[in-house]
Amino acid sequence: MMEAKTEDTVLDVRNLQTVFFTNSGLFRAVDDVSFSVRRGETLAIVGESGCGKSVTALSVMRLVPDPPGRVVGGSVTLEGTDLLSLDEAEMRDIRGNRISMIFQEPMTSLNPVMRIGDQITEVLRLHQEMTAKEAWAKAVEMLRLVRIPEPQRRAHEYPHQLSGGMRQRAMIAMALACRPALLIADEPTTALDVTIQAQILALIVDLQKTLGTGLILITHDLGVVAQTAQRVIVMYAGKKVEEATVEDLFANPKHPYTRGLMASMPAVISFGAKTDARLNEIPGMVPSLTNLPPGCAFAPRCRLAIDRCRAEYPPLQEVDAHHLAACWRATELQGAP
Amino acid sequence: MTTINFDSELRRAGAHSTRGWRRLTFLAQRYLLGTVGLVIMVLFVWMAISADLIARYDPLSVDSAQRLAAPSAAHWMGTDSFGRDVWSRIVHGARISLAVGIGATALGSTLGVIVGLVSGYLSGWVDLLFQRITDILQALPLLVLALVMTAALGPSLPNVIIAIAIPLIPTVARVIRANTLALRELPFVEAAKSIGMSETRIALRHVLPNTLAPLIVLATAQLGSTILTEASLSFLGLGIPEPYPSWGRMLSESAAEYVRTAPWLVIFPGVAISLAVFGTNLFGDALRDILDPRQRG
Amino acid sequence: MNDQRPLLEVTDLVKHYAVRGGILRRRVGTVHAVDGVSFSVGKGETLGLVGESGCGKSTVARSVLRLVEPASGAIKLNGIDITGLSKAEMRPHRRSMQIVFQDPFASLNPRMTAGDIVGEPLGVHGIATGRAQQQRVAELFAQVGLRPDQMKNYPHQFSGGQRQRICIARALSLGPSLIVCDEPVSALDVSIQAQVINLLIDLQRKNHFSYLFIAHDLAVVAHISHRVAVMYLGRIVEIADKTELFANPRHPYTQALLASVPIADPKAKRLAPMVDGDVPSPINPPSGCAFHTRCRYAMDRCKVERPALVEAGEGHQVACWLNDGTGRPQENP
Amino acid sequence: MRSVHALAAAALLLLPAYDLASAGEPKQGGILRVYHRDSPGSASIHEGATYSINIPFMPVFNNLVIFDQHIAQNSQDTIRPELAESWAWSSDNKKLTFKLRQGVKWHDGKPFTSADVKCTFDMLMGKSQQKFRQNPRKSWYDQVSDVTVNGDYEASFELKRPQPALISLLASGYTPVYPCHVSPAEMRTKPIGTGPFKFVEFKANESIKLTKNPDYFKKGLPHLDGIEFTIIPNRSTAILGFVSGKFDMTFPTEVSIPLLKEVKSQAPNAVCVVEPINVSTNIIVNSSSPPFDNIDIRRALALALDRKAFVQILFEGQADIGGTMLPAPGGLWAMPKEMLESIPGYGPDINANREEARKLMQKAGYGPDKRLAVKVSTRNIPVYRDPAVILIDQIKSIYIDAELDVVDTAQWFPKVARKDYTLGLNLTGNAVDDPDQSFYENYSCGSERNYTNYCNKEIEKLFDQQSAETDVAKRKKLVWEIDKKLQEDVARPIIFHARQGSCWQPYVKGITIMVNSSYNGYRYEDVWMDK
Amino acid sequence: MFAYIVRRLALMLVTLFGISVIIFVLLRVVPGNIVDILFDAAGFVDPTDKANLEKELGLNLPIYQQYLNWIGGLLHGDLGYSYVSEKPALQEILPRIPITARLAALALLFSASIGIPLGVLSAVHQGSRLDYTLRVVSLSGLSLPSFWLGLLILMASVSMFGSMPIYNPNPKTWTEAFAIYAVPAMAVGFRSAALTMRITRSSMLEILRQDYIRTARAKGASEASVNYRHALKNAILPVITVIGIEAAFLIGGLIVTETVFNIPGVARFLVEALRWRDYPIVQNLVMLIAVVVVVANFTVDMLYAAIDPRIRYGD
Repeated sequence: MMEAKTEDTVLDVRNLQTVFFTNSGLFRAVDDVSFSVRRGETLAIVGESGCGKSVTALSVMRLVPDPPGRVVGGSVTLEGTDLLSLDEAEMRDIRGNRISMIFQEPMTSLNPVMRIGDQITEVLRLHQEMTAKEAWAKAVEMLRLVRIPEPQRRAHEYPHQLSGGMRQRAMIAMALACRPALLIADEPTTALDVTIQAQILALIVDLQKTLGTGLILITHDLGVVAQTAQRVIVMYAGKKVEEATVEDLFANPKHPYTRGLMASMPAVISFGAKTDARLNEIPGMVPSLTNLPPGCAFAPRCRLAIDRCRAEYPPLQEVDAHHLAACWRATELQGAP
Repeated sequence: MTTINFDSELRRAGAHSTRGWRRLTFLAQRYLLGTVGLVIMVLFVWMAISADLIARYDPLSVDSAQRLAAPSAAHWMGTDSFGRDVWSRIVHGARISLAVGIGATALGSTLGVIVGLVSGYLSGWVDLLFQRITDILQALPLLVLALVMTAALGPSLPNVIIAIAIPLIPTVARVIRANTLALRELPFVEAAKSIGMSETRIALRHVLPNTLAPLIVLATAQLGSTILTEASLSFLGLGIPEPYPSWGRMLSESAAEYVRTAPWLVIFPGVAISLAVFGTNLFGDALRDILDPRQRG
Repeated sequence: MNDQRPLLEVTDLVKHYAVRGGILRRRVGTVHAVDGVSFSVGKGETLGLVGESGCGKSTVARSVLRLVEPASGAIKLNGIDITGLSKAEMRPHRRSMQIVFQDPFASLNPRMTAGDIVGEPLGVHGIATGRAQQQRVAELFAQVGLRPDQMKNYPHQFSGGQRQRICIARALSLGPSLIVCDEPVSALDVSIQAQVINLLIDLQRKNHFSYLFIAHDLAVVAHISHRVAVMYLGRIVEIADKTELFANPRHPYTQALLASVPIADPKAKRLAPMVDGDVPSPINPPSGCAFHTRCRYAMDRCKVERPALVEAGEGHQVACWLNDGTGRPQENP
Repeated sequence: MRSVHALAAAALLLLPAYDLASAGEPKQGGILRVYHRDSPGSASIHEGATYSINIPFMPVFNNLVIFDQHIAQNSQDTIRPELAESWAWSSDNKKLTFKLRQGVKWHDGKPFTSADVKCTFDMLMGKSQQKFRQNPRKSWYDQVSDVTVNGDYEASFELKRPQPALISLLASGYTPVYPCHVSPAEMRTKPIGTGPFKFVEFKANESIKLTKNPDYFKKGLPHLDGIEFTIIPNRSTAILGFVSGKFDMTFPTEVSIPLLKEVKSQAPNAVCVVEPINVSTNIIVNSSSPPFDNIDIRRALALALDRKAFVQILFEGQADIGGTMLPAPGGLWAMPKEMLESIPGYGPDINANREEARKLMQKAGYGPDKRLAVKVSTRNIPVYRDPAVILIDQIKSIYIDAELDVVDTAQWFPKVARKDYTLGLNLTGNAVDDPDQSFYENYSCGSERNYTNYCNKEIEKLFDQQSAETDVAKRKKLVWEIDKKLQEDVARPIIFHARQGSCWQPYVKGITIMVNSSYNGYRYEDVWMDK
Repeated sequence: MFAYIVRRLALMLVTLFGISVIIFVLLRVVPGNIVDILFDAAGFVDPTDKANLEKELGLNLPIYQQYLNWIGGLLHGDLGYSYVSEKPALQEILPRIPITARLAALALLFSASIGIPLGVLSAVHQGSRLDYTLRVVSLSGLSLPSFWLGLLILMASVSMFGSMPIYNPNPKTWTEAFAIYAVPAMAVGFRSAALTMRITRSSMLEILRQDYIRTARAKGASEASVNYRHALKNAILPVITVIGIEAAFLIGGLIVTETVFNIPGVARFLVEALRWRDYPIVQNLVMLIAVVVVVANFTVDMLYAAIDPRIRYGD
């Protein structure tokens, strides 16, 4: 949001710029992205693959692989501390402690040769003065908290002995063990079946409420956004193109891309929908980040594009109260798509 | 935040050179060691091909007046106890080493591909049988098997090639088999099946070409080890017989007598072996980096 | 829906995989991948097959194409049982059925050009070679929305959506009457997904072939299908006309599945999961109704007796003991 | 020669004669450490034909008679009694009688008697129940009809015809007396002798250990506590070991000229000698099939040889050129230089010789444009291979393109026996510098070692004539004539007679390297170490 | 697990049986036999003596009979008699095993203790100058013929210390024991160390790209903890395979090394026996080597199971 930081602000990201140096050229993965997250709030970052949403999260964590990636501009302020100015040791004290992250692939994100209990214990002992025994007890406690049945036994098991849903629960337990101020969940349910997805999302939202953690939820699924987030950022080709409360966004999307995304999603409950009706597709492809057009990156796919769109990048403007969009024609767009 | 020179970073990443000559020079810089290896390999191949031009003397010609001459303008690497020019022998030795290296690798790889492809593709008892055979061949160290085989076949160039090639089969077969098994499950192979393509054609058209990259990587790695094995066999007196100037033989026996009085007889053939193998290894390493995406850094 | 004889009839399809172990690698367990599945697909119809991972939907797809050999059951294509046919006998029937896979990256041989990939079936079946083949491939490219000049490109030069178009062109090349789509859009981005779905719909309208459309995404299945079958642990638990199924799901699993789909509407917040726990292992599936371990309505009978798929309304079949085997009418969420 | 040759010098010989270098009171004790060039196939001297067996095992045994261990040139005059106290020829020169020493005990404590002598020679003649696995020198006793005993301490050899050379054969290191009560198989693994040292152990490829025999019949001997042979096949490793002081002595007559240089530079104090080993390097020519059935081509081959070049390359000049018999000064039977140089191919003008050879080749239909392609077969051992390489290079000059055909040891003799070769490069060792041995073995019709199947009845007669000749001067004349004829027939062109070096540390005393045999001088009973 | 082990053991027996047949047949194909070689010393072959000798050694029997005799004996622990030394083959082979085993163990120890840490170092500093240097060194380790390296070491040893290690079964001092065993072990172990290093490096690089490494970093684990606690334990698996295979393949390297350093071990014995066509020794040595290889592979698989909880063989 554009307004000044409040007491409640956990994370404030300003003009973040992350680039990748690749052999096919400069890759502006995150280009001038700003947002903030308040205590207990859920911010969803939504977009298609390659739009820079995951890199944004990794930039906040300062885990962008270098080479080829590098954060080249902006600031990331967590609870008043500028993370980008910390040295590596100081940053380590923050990671897993004040910010935690869970990833898309619960299958590969846990160390296969360490027991679940040990992996949770590790984070506790890294950040809190605890004996091994206390940490273990706490780990079991966390497993119980994420509703893993028989936590005592499960703590002694290895990741491969757990189902995908259970592993993601274990990841959550690990991420929340130190009661972080901010949790970043990067596509936490994409790899899971729909019934399990519902369980995990419910768990995350539930725990977030209980613990008052700020949450950044990164997803490509607008359904997930609608069900979990309070505020939403839509990203396209490394840039933030729209930001609004979830209600505003779904009721009144202001960016053609957001509208296109919503329109192209098939809906489950299409009672009256004509069988084999065509979807409203967005034509063309997601552009390569190395060869962005000079103006709005979405212009080549946009039905509403005018000459100005192709020539000049539209700035983010507040088109409604607390509703930002980067489109020359945002004000012309009204209502649900 | 420190300032970042985008241009130099990009140049390091190779962004300015995507095709043509610039791409080539970029790759040469990026895989500097591999390029060095390639240059060494090319040099040795060139040496082998144009040995008759490069060699300044007949490698077999004996000269009693020029025995054990130290390296000089006339004899760059000195002469051996027969007065034969070491440089000429090393140049001609490249032929032997490369003939054995390439011959054995090619033979072993071909047989290994056949075994691996058939084994991976047919499964069932053929696979079981082939797997047992590769088990058996793999249960003996390369040199041991090659030793027994050369002893059985007798020392000669073709026999040495065969003796070194046979122990290579299982490694290649394993890689190809594993690849084939993995490829068999891939949708494009299933798609080929679903259009009613025959199994043989699928194996040759869809499976085989996709095993080429790991095969090339493996073959380059094996090239070095076959050269070394030939040298070891010759050193033990079981490799290529005299008077062919095999590097391993040059090092063994008679040369060993001159370890101190004529060290060039020990140093140059050893350097030749090491350099040739080093070159293939460097090149193979870079090739693996390029062709095997799992290893990409 | 068609009243004609169905194009594809699958009856009691069973596919088990042996789990081997012990000293002599004897069978120590069985993966009940597909455990008695029956359905039919009419001409020009799209049957959606939906279920969570491991429910056996892909095995059904592969069995229909005889990419895996079913253990038992019959697969009739245009009334001819193809299960017992030899490879040679099977060949002419292959022209009638084609498949599009999930992974657009692994579906194309990376060492062949797009044109060769699409043209290959024509060559194999001796339909067209040389220039004629080129010509035909160019037409197919145009049909799926690719430029003919892209024929000489290699798969890695295409984006995911374009690759899937190549796959579709390949499937189209033989003029099939049935195309099995195994999760064709689940690897694609939302905006691209819509393009591919639209393409599939357009092609069907033009060519009148049938789809067996397999997906885990209810929304996609709901959109493209005429009828939908829901699978759970190797069995179909419910099958019905699309509108009927979504309006009036009878099986608790179908209900749970529907309830779990996040709706892109913030006003419809409903994150209460309908089912707990994970899908059990298909190696030793639960006795009776396989869903009883997660079903909130499970009764004693469910644990011991397997409910059969019975008619519970017009064209609506369900396998549940509730309400005398007709399942439970959906309660309002 | 005297008809009766008697020598009774037992008491005298109890005091060993030393050369000047080893003068001084011998010190007792110490283990002599020697490296061995390879692992001998067995420990049984009678079953071997290589000094790899003689050197480590000669100290275990005694002969009836032995060449004086401190006179470098073996001849009939240097033969000394050992287990025999004396010997005598009968007047018709057809019976040789030995009086045996009494009180000699085998290492296992059993007494030595004439039965042991009879057993040994009966076995060598293939007459006894027990057989050697192999009996390479059976032909030495072709003229012996019987060995008889007279009581426990007298044994006689009955001959078919006079053969004065027999006593030389009996004095070779190859002719120890074996115990009757020990089987040949045991002798191969755990030899029992009467000699100055007892066998301790033989670990193949590792070591051979001998220890002092305290009950040796020569009182006060041996001086050494034992001898230890460490087997090191790699010559440079072995030499490095010697120069770094790990060994007291090299393997005798095994140090090549280049390695000798290294020893001199690394261990300047070491005592080194280079002596002929009475091994000739020669070409076996298959004259039974083309192209070498043509005497012209054979002659051309002989004329093409540049023997000096061989000697220069392989021995830095330190080897001898001659005919069949070992050249002087080491050898006793070599023909004079002028006579040698009159043989085709031995002349000093190599170019002229080769010119003549080319003419002969052209006569046979070959020339620069029609070259003769042949194979030179030889064994896969450097001493065989190296001269073959030079040979191939040399005959290029007479339009012969030869390719080396390296034959595995196991296949060499079967191949040669099959006549499956054109040219072969071969080594012929002579245990005793005596014409009987070399002529009969290598040139007589039907001899197993006559690989070329050279058979000339006229020469055969001369063989017998010289063999029975008791007058040394007359015998020499005959021998020269035979030798020259053999060379002119290109029966088996001799290229050179090798020399090899032996080195020992300066504190090792009492070693004498023989100059006309490398098989006879290793009793080592009076070797001692001055430290 | 038990079933798996039993199955593996059965397959091992099949492999060993196959080797026994192959080696037996190969040796019979070899032209010329021990008898020819024994006669070689005599300078000629006497056909009757040869026949007698072949009979004595049992070489006149049909091949299958010879094979059955050998295998029958083997199963009773009777390895037959060496043709050359006429001693029981067991008695010839047994004392040489510890020598080679000691060398191999030292070489492995050397290669693991050098190769693994350097491999980790190289991977962690990927792309750095250190990485480059280590890669070049390790590649040269794979390129130098071990016999040449041995020769160079001996040359250097003599010119520097005026002495060189000569094998002595009972080394008197620690330095002598070191010279006798450690120097050749290093000469042969250089290659294995290089190989271990390379495998460790590439394995580490691959593991460092895994998601759980990112997880570990996201937890705030230090680089050391990430590299050693998280990555190395996963990366070590392929390294174990390589060391396992290398343990067996060291025998190949030891053949030349034992020759150069004149060590009377099993490996050199094989070459000598082969030269002598001493079938009982060659056969049994090859079987011994095969057993070592097969057991090494088996051990590696068991170690895998011990280290990687995902692997539970069998059911």
